[in-house]
Amino acid sequence: MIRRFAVFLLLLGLGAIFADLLLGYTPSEELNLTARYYAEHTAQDLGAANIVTAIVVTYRGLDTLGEVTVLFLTATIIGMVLARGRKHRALQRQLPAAGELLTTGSRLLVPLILLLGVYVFVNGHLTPGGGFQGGAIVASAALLLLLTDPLKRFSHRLIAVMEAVSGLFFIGLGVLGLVYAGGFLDSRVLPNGAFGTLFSAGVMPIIYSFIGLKVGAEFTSMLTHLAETEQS
Amino acid sequence: MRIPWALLTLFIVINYGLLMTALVQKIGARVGRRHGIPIWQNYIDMIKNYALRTSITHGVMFYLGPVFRLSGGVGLLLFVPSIYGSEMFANFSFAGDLILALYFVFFGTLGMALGAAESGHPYSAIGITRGLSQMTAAELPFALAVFAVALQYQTLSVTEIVAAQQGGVLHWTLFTNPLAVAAAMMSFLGSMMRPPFDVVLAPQEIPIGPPTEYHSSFLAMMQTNRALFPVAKIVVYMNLFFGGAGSWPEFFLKVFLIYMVSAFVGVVFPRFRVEQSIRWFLIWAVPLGILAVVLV
Amino acid sequence: MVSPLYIIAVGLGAAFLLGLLPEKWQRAAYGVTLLALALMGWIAGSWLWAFALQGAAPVEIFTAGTQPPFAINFRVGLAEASLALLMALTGLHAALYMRDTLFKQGRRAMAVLLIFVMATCGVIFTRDLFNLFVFMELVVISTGGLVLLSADRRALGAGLKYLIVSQLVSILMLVGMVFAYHATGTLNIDGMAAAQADLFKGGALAFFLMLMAVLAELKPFPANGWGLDIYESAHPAFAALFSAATGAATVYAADKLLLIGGAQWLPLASAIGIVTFVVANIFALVQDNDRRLLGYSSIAQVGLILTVIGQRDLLGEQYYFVAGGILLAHAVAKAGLFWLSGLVAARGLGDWAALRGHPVLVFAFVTFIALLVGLPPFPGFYAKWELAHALAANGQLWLLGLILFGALLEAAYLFRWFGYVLKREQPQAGLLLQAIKEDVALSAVVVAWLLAYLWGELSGQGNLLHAIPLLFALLFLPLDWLPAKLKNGLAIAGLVGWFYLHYPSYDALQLIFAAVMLPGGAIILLASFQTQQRRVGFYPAAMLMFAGLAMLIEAKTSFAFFAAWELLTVGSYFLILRGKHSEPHALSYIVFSLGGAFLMLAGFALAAQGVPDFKIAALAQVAEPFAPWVFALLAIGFMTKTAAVGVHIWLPGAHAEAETDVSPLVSGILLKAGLFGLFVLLMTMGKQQLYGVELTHVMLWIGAISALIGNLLAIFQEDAKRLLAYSSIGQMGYALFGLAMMNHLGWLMALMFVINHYIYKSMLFLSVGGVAKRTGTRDMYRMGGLITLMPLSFIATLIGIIAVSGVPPLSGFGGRWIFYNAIMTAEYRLPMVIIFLAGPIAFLYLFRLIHTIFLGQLKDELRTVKEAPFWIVLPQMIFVVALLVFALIPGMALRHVDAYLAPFFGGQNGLDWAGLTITSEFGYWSPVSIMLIIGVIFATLFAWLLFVNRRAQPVKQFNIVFAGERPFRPETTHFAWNFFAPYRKALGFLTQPLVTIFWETLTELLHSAADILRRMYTGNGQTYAIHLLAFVIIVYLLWMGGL
Amino acid sequence: MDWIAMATGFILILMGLYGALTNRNILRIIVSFSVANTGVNLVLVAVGYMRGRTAPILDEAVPMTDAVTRIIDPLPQALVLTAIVIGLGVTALMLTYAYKLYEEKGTLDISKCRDLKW
Repeated sequence: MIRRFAVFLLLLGLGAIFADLLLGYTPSEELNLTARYYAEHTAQDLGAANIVTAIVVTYRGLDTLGEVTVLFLTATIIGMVLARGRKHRALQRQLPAAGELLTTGSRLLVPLILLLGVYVFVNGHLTPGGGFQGGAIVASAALLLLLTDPLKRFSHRLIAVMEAVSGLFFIGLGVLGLVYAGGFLDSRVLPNGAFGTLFSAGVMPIIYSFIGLKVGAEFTSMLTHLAETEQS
Repeated sequence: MRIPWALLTLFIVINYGLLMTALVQKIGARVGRRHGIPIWQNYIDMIKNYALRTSITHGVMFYLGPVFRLSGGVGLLLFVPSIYGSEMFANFSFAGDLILALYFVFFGTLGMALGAAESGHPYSAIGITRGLSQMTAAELPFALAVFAVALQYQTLSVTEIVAAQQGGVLHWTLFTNPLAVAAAMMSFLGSMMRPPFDVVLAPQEIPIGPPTEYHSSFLAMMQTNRALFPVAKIVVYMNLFFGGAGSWPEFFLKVFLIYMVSAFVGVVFPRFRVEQSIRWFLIWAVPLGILAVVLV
Repeated sequence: MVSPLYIIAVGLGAAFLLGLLPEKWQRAAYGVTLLALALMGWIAGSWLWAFALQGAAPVEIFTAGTQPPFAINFRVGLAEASLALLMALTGLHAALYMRDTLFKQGRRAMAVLLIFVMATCGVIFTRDLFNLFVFMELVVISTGGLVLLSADRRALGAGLKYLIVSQLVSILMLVGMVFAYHATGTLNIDGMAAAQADLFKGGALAFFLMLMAVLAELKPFPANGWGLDIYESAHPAFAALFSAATGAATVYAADKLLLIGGAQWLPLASAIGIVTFVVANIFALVQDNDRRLLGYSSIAQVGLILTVIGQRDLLGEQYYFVAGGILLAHAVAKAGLFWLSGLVAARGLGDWAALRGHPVLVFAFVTFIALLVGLPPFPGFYAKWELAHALAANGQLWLLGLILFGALLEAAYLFRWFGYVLKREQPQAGLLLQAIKEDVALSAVVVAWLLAYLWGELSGQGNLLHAIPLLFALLFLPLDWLPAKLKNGLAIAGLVGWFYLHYPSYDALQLIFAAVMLPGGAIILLASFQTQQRRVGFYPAAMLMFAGLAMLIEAKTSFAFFAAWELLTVGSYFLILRGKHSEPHALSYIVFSLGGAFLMLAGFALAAQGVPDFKIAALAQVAEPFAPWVFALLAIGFMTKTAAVGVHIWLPGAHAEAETDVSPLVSGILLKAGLFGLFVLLMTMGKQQLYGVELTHVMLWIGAISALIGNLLAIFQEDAKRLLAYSSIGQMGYALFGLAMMNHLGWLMALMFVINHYIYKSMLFLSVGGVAKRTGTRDMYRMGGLITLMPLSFIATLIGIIAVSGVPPLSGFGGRWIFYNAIMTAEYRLPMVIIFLAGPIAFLYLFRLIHTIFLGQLKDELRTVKEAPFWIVLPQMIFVVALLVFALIPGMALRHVDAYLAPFFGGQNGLDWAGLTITSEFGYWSPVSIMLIIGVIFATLFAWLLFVNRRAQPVKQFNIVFAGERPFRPETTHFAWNFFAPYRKALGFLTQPLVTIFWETLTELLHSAADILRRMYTGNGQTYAIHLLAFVIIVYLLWMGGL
Repeated sequence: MDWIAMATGFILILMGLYGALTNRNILRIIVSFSVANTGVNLVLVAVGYMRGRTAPILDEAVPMTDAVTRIIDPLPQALVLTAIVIGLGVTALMLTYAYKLYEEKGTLDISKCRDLKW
């Protein structure tokens, strides 16, 4: 009780800070320095239609690298922790069979989902969406499969290789930028190409695709590892 | 050249001491309605003891104890001028000033204590602890008084202090600085081994304290000292507070009178235990001394 | 040169690559990991080389081929490069240290480790706020993973608590950041710093939230429970990483953030830092788990660095020197200690006693502790010095005081721990030795000494590691395998040689002290020849002390003086600690001494007022209002060393429990260092009034009371060495008194005491030590009657006590005589009363000393005792001769000093040394004739006695008049126990241990307060999160309310 | 009307934190934190939002030339993307911890895992 009250008081204080921020906030009328730069230069410098993607992949590519690393790290740790001391006992309880509908539905949907995912991250530099979104969609396919058969096993090896390879390519492309273009993760290793077409914006689509693959792989490995806790 | 004179002084003082102590004994006895000892008793004792041919020793320090003791007495006597203004009886006062005399008092005490201690007799040790404990408190007012006097006359040389007191009784420290003298006389009582401060030798309680184990010529030597030392000490007092002595008769008179002070007190008061005497000195004598020092 | 970006790239690439390797290829994976870490280290190192030695300018690294603030950029300069190197190296060592664990956990664990190191480097390099956030999150998550490597299952809980807190942190961070972005239109740190104005128009709160988020990662009080749990439960190697790497990186992040905030936010950082520093140290006092203790200490250190960051403006170009010094010292020491903790099997502090078997490990432990506490010659020492001066010069006295207080606490518990290591009984558990782990730990030692040298070079003060005496002392470390006798010879040669080479350059005063300290020390060291075997650890300690003394005498600047002071303090501490039961006493010694030293530091800093190398002589020019305070601080510092009453309680135990030949060293010689300091102080600063109080008058009283209390307590001791120790307090009281009289003869008397006390106290300690060695006890009442069995020791003691008591004809009288002449011209008379009382009391304990040991009744069990060993007796005999010579011709030593002192008093009332008689304006004194006369009288009477009782025959022990009985039990007749009972009745009330009670209560209060307060760390993750929230809100109310 | 999104975000944060600091069950705590994170993300995008403008994607509707006047601030959107992923990572990690703790102690009550303290 005392704890709740204390928490309440403290949050009241935090709320006061937030309220202060809220009241002090005035929406800016036009773009500030940074945003203006992006708006003006993205297109001709990087040739990406989706400015956000340009920022994510190139301008703030380092963040994205870190972000991908976060996923990789989490997946690794989860793998490490859950792999440790796992007892491979047979399952005690009998899982209820997944319904007919779910099974068939998943068979039908999984390919489509995968297709959608790939489309989303390949076109990340043109349309809304990108590597993370696409990767998430891809992973959702895996999730669907797990829902239908909780005991389904994915090849850890395959996943591991996939995340490793795509990660290495990401870094490799970044270093290429350092060597052949303006700096680490500079997308202008390849020519910008025709604005708005699929093969444009330098290596941006490629990087984003690898991100997509990697994210998909990470999510899948997390899902499977967490799913495998079911059986122990 | 000084040495013969010094020896003469020594001779005079020892004989005077022997007679005077005996006389005071006798007076004390008479006060107590007793007949008392013959005046020459001390001589008899001494000769007898020196003549004793059987004697035992407990070791080196035991042997040296009396020597220390007597050297202390003799030294004290010879380091202060006995007769003011006479070159002959200035003794060895050139060697050091008042401070030398003050600290040389302890020479005998310490040596005696060491000797007595080696005898291994518990009474000796007990007597010594009592003696030393009482001394620390008794010496304090005296030291203060000396400091006061030294400040008063701005010198530490005994001769100069005496010189400063010449020209009439009223120039004596006794009158120019009564507080100091009062403090000093109190401490004088404490150092004369007479009641109420004689618990160190304390007949009945512990048979004769530190000297318990001493006998024959050892004892004789200490008796010599007992005759010599009080006089030597009184000489210091006389020089510091009572204008010194210009001639032997004056010397004899003053010494006798000063000695009588302790004798009077002695016959009147009962004996203090050590802690009592310590408190007594700290409470009554020391404040006087402090006043003397501050007011000078 | 390779772009620093490759540090990131290599780390990540290797981590991803590990994914490709098959599970089985553990070795290959491990190899890749080590290779990657080494590569990162090499890149960082090459840049460091470039910046440090080739003076390259800091480089900006752009990404995405776009200028900041539109793309993320790195900056690498000296600081970044060195920190990155630190990260990579600790990472590498961690990998080596954790080899077995990593093999068990597989490549995943290695990948996490790599990413951790990479992320910390990223935190250091990046100049983009959001990027900073990303890297910090990476550090958080990888921490979450590495915590689980611990064998300790409780780590799980710790990790969860950490994650919960970090969630809160990231929320604060993000909200703050986006608003800051909105206010400034940029995420670039330098951009924001430039746009400070509009940041604080709209976004002061935003910045506040970000700052809180970053500071929270620094584990400020009270929001740091989670950190402690991690320290306690994590794998030691990771704890090392967490303390060294994470700590350093986050500190640097905070530094960047404060760059945005600018000057007005610095005080906040200082405030939070100092509170954390002090509180964490207080809490650490009551820790008994080693790793948690180290955790508290880490938190404290980081708090200290935060405080320094807050003072960057007033540190100016010293900023990186100071902050870096503290930071690196902390990192290396903590890493080393955590690595050591991996070698110790059990977790209690006492269990570290297992190290005792391995001198090298003990040395490592000492190095780390010295590094942490900031003792010379380590970087922390230089940093502390500069920091104190900067603070004092700018009036930040409260801050300075708090820092010193905290540092003292830290020193206290660290040295207590060291005491356990050397003194507690070896536990069953013992050590888990493993070559690789040892090597890792020892490599930290090497780095520590390298840093020591480096900082010495960088400091403007001259490198302590170039000081010959110190090097000579350190030389004994590698030589410690030699037999003791050989080392002893070398040591003596060193002392005498150094004195011989240097005495021409000394003035009279220095000469006296140097003669007492160096050749004097050599004489005492003769006694050490009787020790057998190797005596490991004795000589480095002893020579460290002598090195300090030698440097102290020659010190010209306040820095040199202070450095020497700390050296001799530490050396003597190690010496004292060697005694069998000296653990608690050595502790109180070091705590008091360091406390005093810190006061001195404050005093010097206050005096210098920012002047670079402040000459000791310049103390004379210190002006109001500082002068009296400087005087007071320094005086108290020195009086702590001379054990003046009030700060004396360390002395008896320390001197009594020390080894036989150490007691004279620390008593006869070490105490003089304090007197030397007081001399220097009084000569330069003279009299000072504080609030109208004459400070020298106060010292006069302190000296008098010390003399009284010291002597009084001495007479009631049953333990011979304690008796002597207390008498030292009294003697130093006299000396202090003489100095404080501020007149010519007073100072002369003080010098007389320097010489006398050295001679007779060393002599007495040696002879008593010899007796104790033979009889196997220090209780005097167990001895008795030893005069015939140990005649030489007896003679030494006899001469000694006659000298101490000041009875003519020996040299003690000279001291008294000068004293009386001195007080004739003293301004104050009342203190004399106390001195007069103290004087005769000395007789009591002196007589007791000689009586109860050598006289009285011999005990049955001691009848076969032999004379003390030759090497212990020899120096005593030398001292006897010295004493007699000095008694005869004191002028030999004193007249020069007399002349030297004259100018300080306009040549007034000096002494006249013409001929054999020494004359003052009040009296005269002729040592030779006194000696002669007394000699003659004594001899004559002795001859007479010999003549009159030729036939005196010695008798057996019990042949005494004892109520007609012959006692056969010496115990019953040896009157020794409670010797001065009547005196206790009369004046016992003066011996109430008020001071002891005071200090004990103080420490007790600190401990119980810590024990109660630390219970706020309930171990509940939620509570910790609430602490964090509370921390934010409280700071908000206090700071933003005030802003 | 723009501030509604932001206010909602803040409220979500406070709600989330309240839940996280008062619930004892670790799973609930995790869920509460993800609520708070959502709130944070909402605040992030809300700051980027500008009335009457459109998404920062250049196409027929938004020609390069007048992009400056037509699109909203793209940066916060990029940030939010990262923030989401990081939040997800931490959440996953905490779930793992929860699982192991449950395996270890057989309870999910956070006040039960207090074997490290003081």
